[in-house]
Amino acid sequence: MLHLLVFSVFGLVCVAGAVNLLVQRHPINSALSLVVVMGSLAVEYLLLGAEFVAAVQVIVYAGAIMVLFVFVIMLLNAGEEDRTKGSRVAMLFGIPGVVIGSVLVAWVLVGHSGTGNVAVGALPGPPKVIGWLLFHDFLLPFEVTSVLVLIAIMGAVVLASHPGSVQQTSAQADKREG
Amino acid sequence: MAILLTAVAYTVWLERKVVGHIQNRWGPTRVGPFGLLQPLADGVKFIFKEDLIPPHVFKPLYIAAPMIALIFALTSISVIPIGNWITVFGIHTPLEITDVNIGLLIVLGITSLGVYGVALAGWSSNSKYSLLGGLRASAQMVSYEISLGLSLVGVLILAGSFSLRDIVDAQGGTFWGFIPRWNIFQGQIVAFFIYLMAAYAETNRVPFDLPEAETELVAGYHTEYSAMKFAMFFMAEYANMITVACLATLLFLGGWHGPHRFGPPFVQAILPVFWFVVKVFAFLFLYIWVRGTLPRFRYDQLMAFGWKFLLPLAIANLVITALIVALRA
Amino acid sequence: MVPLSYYLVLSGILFACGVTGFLIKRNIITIFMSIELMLNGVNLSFVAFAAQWHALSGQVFVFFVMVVAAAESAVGLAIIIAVYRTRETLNVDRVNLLKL
Amino acid sequence: MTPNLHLWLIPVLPLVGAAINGLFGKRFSRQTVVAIALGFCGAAFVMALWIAFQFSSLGLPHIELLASWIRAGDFQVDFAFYLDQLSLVMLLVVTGVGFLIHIYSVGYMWEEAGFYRFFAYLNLFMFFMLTLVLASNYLLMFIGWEGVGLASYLLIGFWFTKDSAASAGKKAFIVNRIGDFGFLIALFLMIKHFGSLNFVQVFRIVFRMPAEVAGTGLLTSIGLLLMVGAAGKSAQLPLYVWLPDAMEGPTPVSALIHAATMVTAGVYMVARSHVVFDRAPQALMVVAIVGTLTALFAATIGVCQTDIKKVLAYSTISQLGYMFMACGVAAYSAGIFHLMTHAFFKGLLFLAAGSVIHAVGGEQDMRRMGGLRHHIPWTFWTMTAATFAIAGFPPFAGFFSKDAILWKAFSSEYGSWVYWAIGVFTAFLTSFYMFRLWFLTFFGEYRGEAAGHGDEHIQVIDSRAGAPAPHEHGRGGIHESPTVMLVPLVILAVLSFCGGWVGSERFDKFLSPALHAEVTLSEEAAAATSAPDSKEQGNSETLFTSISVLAAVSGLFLAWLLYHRRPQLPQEIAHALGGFYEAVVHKYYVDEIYAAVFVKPLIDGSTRILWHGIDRDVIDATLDNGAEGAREVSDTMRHMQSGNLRSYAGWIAAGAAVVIAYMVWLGAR
Repeated sequence: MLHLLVFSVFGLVCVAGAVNLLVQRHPINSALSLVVVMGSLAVEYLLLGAEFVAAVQVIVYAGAIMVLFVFVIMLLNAGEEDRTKGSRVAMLFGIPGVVIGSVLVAWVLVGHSGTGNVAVGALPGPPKVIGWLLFHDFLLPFEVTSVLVLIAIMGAVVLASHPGSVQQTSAQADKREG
Repeated sequence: MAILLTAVAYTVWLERKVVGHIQNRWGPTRVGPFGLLQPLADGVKFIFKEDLIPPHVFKPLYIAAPMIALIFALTSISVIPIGNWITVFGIHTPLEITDVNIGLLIVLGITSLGVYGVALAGWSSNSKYSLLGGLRASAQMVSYEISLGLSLVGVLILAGSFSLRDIVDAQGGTFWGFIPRWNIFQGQIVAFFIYLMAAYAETNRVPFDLPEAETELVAGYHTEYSAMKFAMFFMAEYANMITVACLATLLFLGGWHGPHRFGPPFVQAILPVFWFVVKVFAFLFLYIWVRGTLPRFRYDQLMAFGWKFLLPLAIANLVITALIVALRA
Repeated sequence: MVPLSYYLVLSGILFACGVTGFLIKRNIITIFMSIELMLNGVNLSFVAFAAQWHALSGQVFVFFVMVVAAAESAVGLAIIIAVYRTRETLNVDRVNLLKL
Repeated sequence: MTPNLHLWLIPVLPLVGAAINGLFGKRFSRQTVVAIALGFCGAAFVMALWIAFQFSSLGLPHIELLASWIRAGDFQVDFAFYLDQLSLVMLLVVTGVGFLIHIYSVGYMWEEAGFYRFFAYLNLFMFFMLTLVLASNYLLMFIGWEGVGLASYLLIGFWFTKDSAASAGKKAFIVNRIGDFGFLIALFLMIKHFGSLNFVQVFRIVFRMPAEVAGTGLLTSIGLLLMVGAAGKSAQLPLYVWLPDAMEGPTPVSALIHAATMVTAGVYMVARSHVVFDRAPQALMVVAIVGTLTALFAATIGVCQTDIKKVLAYSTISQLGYMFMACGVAAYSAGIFHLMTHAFFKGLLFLAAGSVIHAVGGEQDMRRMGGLRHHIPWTFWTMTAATFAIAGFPPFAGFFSKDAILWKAFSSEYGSWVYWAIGVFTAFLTSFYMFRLWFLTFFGEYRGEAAGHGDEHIQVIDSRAGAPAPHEHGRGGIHESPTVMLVPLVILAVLSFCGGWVGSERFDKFLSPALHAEVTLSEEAAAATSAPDSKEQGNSETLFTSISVLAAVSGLFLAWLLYHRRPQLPQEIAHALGGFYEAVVHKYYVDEIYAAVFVKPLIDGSTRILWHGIDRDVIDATLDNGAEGAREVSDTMRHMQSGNLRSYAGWIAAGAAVVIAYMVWLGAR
């Protein structure tokens, strides 16, 4: 029963974080709520026995990507998000639509795939196997992703470091260079 | 926890003494014999100081930031095994708080989270200096984290497992009698140096302590913090230092493996711990020593060094060790 | 023992939140975050199925998703910076002119 | 072997003349142009005469191969010339009369602009006519046929600045084309069934075929189609409308084309392919009927025409009707004989009319003439000779040839008394309107204004739509034409006087080798006519000739009575006849009917159906609508590209939802 308990706790934390992301006005808050979501997800992975994934999740996602986000938010010093009046239609259709949709999906999932139960740590653990898989069965995708990352890096560098393409206020200049 | 905190305090003391001596001045001497009580005094001072919060600061994060930093710093210690199995009063416990078979990963994860503390602090204190400081610190930490991680991989390849305990066990025994089979001697010297530098950068220490460089950015991200919050940052920093030191000893200096066993069984049990402490102390001393002597890196030099030199070196090292392991196996 | 469907429901919810965020939010960065959220939701389902069928390949997929997410966010953020530099704003509605 | 007569020289000479005049005429002076034109035409005439002298020594159908033209499998057509009695006669007529008209038109067209152009066209016309006459196969004949049509178009429309002349030329050409269409189909049938177009092969095949007495077989259809071609070219009943309008052209043109040569082509073609017609009695009967009806019909219209040239035009049509009637009753030789004599006196009539018009300064309306016999005596006497000839008074040529036709119409195996009766009545009408013309122009007092001094000319000319009509040199009042015009008139008068003496029998014998040599049937007919009832045929023949002479005299008397004694009588008759008279005056409204029946619907049909209906509504519509549709679709799509990121996001989400739904549906299925 411990698993169920832990699962539901962190599940709720996840959902709360996600909702918070939506509700929050200031991006920094939503960023942090996202970090919380990722943390709880890491725990979920642990529950599912995928330690390595959890660790990587934490390191890569929470550690690197979210830092990037926070970094950018800080860099751009984005202000509060101005609350615009949501259009009637969106409200009217949006919310009920989402609710119905999720309920439907949930019902379908719970109803149909109630088969497998997941044992904790049932996964053939050691990351060595994952490493093996990574470099044998999935070598090609691995290489492709590495190329992708390379491109991404180059893209990021070119885009971000393009100095003075546009006349900018002095304040930004020093801030950006910091 | 208690041990760690006192250790932190006395590292501070040690540092001030050593830096003082380096600059041929005495360290703190007045409070207690050889200034031993100085850290206590500082602690008290911090506690009693007025804890003011500057206006239109992003309140929630402003307060949370130091906490985050400290929390992550302390949790990373939990995974580090200090000693070998000891049987104390019949309890056969491994000398570590928890034994997780992906210890190293967890440590890495937590150190990467540590960045948040610094970043948020810088940003939430709503001043240009702190913002810049925070930006620089986080940028630095993020970029060096990679090389840190890569340098550790070398060791992993040798040990073959994430669990710190296994890594240390792998370093037992000696080469031809007298050279201990520490990773540092198993071809990991280069990795050790990379680790060393990355560690300094991670903890914003000396050569890389640009963020809190007094001269330029007025103590960087924790300029606006005072008293207790500042203390937290301070402690977080030193805690990180200790963690890193422990890691170094575990991974490179063979953990609790001493040259040879002597003394009675009781002493025998304590001996690994003793060795471990000695190594950690040595590493810390190295820290402080470097702090006292090396000049500070300019920011772009720092970043360039991090990306253009350290990272390729780490990758090269990784490749070489992989080759060695593959060839030997 | 936690039935698989719970995980799927959770990932479904996460995904839904991601989508709504993607649609509602004004700030580009927040939109980016909701994308990350969606990806995480997907990751969860990946791992859940991997666990159920004891196939490690599920996890490997998660790595690939992460790599892609990382690359995507790197480039995206760079773009955001460029956009900010030229448009002075992050509000999506005002960023609709191709030419300045 | 028969000596090589270089037949090809005859048509080529006028062609060379036409080429020189046509290409370099602009730079030559008028004298040189005349010299070239007359020289080449004269040379052709001399060649024809030279061949005529040798003719007796020649083998019968003398064929000269010049060059091979089409060689497609077994079908072969080549440039070859065919000379026999029939083509010799035609040759002489064409070159002779043609040459005289050349001389005449020198005087007539002297002041005209485009002098060289006129003579170039004339020579061109001669070339085509000669090729037509000398051709040894139908295709070469067809070339001549078309060429003659072209030349007539060019000549009729000589004063192309006058739109009436231009449209007349167009009308002539189009109507001819319709006729040629029939002719062409006949050619195709021949190619299909006989495999060749050469006269020799075709006649040999047809000769062996049985006569199609009952039903319309191949030969009848070919015959009928040839008849259509001939009707188009020789202005027979259905397709005669172009001839009266062709009077727009200069008078020598009318003389040459509408009297002597072109119109006779049809008769020549029917005579030439007599073998076909002999085997197709129905076709022959049709020819006869068409001939007689045309004769009668044209004669009635001719009676109340006021324009001198129009009267002559209708008389030509009716005389041609006679010729076709002759051919229709298988009396080809009579037809050709009449053709020859007709060429003489009709050519003379036209030229005389030309000199009359020339004299009165371009005036063509008979009502404005009168009493010209003192002013232009030469023209008067030559005109009188021609009028008596055409009317059919005994000593003149017309009597002999017309009488022969009438006799053959009655006596011939195919003929019947109906043809004879109509023929006689038409003869009466012919002499009536000819003498009416004669009295109106030459007797009574002068009704025209030209009597005064020159200014009327100008006024007259202006009245005629100000076009640069042939401004006769208005020196002084009515004057005799220059000698260069009178000489041909005199020659033609002599010919039309003694042309008939050849006599139909001798002419018949002369032509028989060409026309009857292989024809068994017509031989019996000839034999029958000449042999058994020669005695009884003798007195019945004299009876018939006396009747026709009586018709001619009564025609003269009536004309004298109406137009000379009591000039006001015609008006009363006109009122009495009322509606009928109106109809006749307006040429039975044939032109209007044609316009309404054929031209208008064609034009309307093409505009409404082809142009509006298909072109605009169908083709353009599809394209425009296509483009419109594309534009609309793209327009709606454009709104999607609003730049609003969140709408993009919305679209993406919607798309994803659709895909997911599809997947689920797929899965669930």
